[in-house]
Amino acid sequence: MAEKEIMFNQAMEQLEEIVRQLEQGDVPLEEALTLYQKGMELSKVCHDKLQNAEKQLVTMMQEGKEVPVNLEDGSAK
Amino acid sequence: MAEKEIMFNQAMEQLEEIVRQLEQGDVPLEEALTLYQKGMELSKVCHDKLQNAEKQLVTMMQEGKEVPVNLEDGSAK
Amino acid sequence: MAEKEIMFNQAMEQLEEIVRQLEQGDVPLEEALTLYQKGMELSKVCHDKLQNAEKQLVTMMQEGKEVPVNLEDGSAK
Amino acid sequence: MAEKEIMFNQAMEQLEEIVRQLEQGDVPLEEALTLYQKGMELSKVCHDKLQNAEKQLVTMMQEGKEVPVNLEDGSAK
Amino acid sequence: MAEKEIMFNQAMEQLEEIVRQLEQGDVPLEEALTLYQKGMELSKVCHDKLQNAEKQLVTMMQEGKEVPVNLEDGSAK
Amino acid sequence: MAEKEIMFNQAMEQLEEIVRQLEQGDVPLEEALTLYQKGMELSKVCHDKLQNAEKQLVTMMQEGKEVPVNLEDGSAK
Amino acid sequence: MRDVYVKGELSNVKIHTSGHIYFTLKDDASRLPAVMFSANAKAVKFKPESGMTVLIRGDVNVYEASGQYQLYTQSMQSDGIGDYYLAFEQLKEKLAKEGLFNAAHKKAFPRFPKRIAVVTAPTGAAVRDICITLNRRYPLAHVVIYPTLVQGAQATQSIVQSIQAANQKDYDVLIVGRGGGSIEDLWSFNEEAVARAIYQSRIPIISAIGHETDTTIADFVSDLRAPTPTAAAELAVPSKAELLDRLLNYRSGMYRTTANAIAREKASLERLTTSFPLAYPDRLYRPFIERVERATESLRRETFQQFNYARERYKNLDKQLATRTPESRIRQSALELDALKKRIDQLAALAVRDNTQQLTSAMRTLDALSPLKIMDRGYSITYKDDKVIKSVEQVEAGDRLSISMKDGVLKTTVSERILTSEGERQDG
Repeated sequence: MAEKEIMFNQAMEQLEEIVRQLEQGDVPLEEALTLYQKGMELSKVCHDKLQNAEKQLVTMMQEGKEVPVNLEDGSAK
Repeated sequence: MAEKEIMFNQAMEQLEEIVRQLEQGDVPLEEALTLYQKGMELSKVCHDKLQNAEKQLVTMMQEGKEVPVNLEDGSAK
Repeated sequence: MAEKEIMFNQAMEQLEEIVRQLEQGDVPLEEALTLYQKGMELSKVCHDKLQNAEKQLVTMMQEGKEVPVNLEDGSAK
Repeated sequence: MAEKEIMFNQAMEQLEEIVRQLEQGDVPLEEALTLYQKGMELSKVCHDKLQNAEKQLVTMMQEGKEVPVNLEDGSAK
Repeated sequence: MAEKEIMFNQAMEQLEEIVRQLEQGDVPLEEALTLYQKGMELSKVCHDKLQNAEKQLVTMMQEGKEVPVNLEDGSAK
Repeated sequence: MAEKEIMFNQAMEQLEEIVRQLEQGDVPLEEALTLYQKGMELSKVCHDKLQNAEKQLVTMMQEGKEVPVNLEDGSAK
Repeated sequence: MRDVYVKGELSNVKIHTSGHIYFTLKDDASRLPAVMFSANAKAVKFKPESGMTVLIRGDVNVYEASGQYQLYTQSMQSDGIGDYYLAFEQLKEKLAKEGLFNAAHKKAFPRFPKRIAVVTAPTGAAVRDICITLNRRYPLAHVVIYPTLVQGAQATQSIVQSIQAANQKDYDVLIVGRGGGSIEDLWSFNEEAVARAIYQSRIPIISAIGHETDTTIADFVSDLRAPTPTAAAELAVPSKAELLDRLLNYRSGMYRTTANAIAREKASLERLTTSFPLAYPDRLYRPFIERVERATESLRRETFQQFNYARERYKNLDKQLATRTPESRIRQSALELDALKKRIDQLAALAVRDNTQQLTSAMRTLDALSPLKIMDRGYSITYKDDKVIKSVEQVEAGDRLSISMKDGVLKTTVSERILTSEGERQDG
């Protein structure tokens, strides 16, 4: 639940930090596992947020189009 | 309702500010979506205002008072 | 029980320290045996921890893969 | 009983000292006999300790091998 | 009784001394006899000591040989 | 009795002194007779002592020879 | 002389505060002092300056105070350049010096004006062009026309009043306009009063006076100059069509930037999820497997090495011990003992033998020297009381004597003692 409230950017930054730490390679095994799990969770959170954002964007665009149709047609063509 | 009361120029300026912010690209995802939504709303407001204002209000200042003028007529006077 | 609480890296480093002591070569026979026993125990601890890690990772990877598939498909195509 | 508590290396050192003394040759006959007897006893002590160590090693090695086999297979494949 | 406590080497030396004295040749007859008797006694002492030593040795070797055989077999194979 | 206590060598020396005196030849007959008689006595003394000594020696030798035989056998085999 | 026309060059021009102008009119040969009273001076379009060649109409009279002739000037015209041009240039120079034309003073125009004031004649092409254009381009603005005289003697004041009146109200833009005409028709817009009114306006002003070729002082002072009234309207407001177009662009732009942002983030996420640690998590533990295996292998090897070393060392020692058995020593000692024993036997026997030889030799010599051997030849020995009798004087008749002979003893008694001379001699 709490994860849902994290901002996408924060989640991305945390994910990047985790990847960076894991890439450095001197992380103890247990911590590496914990980081990996956290990373996978963050990855999912980010993914969901992006998918949501995409849906939202498309919805908003289509709502926006309903009225200006004539205008858009007129000017776009 | 509130949107109806906003002035065209304010709406345009807010819209342009939103466009500028979005183009700068460093807007967090969630805020970008919010801005997009706000932008679409403002865009609709502006569009409606432009499209709905069919005729110009023209008056003539006569003895400190504004007197309506039928332009064709007024110019004919 | 106490062994379970040792960190993998600690166990591995202790194991390597034992090997280093044996490699120095002038270890009394009884101590060599004690070191060997301790070393074998550490080796087992390390091995178990690694196997656990592998299981955990496999589980996490499978959990993680279930969702991202759509994203990967969506963005890759 | 007391001999059992002597360390292998100590026994070896004592045995070496006895051999050295016997080599020097100026030991009175009776002392030579005593030394030789002591030597035989130490030799037996060392021998027993070695045999014990060997048994222990073999046992520990077999116990140790039971588990790691899986890991080796797992990681090698 | 006192003779039993003499060391083999001492006895041998005394015996040699007696021979040396006798070889010098100017020993009075009675003294020569006394020396001879003393020599014979020393000879017996030495002889007994040697025999004892041999017995001891044989015993020790038989005791000593019983065990080490296994080790050598074990390690040689 | 007193003669028995004389040493063989003393007796021999006295005997030889008597012989020497007699050899000088200017001994009065009466003294020569006495010396001669003394010489004869001493001769007997010496002879007896020698015979005794020889007996003793043979006895001792035989006693001495009885034992060492075994050792030589034992060690030679 | 009355009502004369004189042409000459102005010099020593002094303009009195009262407005009277004093000067000298001269030509190559003569000089004539002159005065122009303020009432007449007002009508002069330009400012008289020394060096100007002018045409003067006036009267010549004697000035009583000096007794000299003086020219009393009725009117003055510049010779060569027109009066208007001169006046225009002179005002332009003056205002420029004051900084009225400076770009820094130009006011900014709002992009979307709500209220627009138009200062112009209420009738005619100019107002119609402006209103039609504004309506066509931007119907959102409210246009208020300030009817103004733009020509004739009252024009200057009317223009100044309209500008000032508009400044009392809340307008975003002020258009000051007039259609085309002669320089005299447009002259009000070259008046200093109009220029200053424009300059003082807090509302930004677009000027559109006459045709494109006409340039007035008002145009210089205004914040924006339009070539025509229609152009002024176009400059004052944005175009509705353009705005609608722009809105459309904004919408697609916003969508594009947002979609791009999402795509970018997606790519970032993709990059992260396909990064080595996340895509190949087995690398998190695999290197350790090898390390542990290596250490375990070393552990076995080293332990067995240690054990083997100990065993080898033991075997060596055990072998050495075996070679150090006292057995040989015992055997050697036995041999030595045996030798000693044999030797002592020999020596003992030798001692007995030596002594025996010595004794035998002594006995043989003794035997050879035995005094008893003399009696073998017939001698005997006479004893008296065990004493050997060597002289007859030792014996008395009747003494008992023993005579020892080779083969026995004779016991006798002395019967007689006979002394011989030899015996006597021997005695003595």
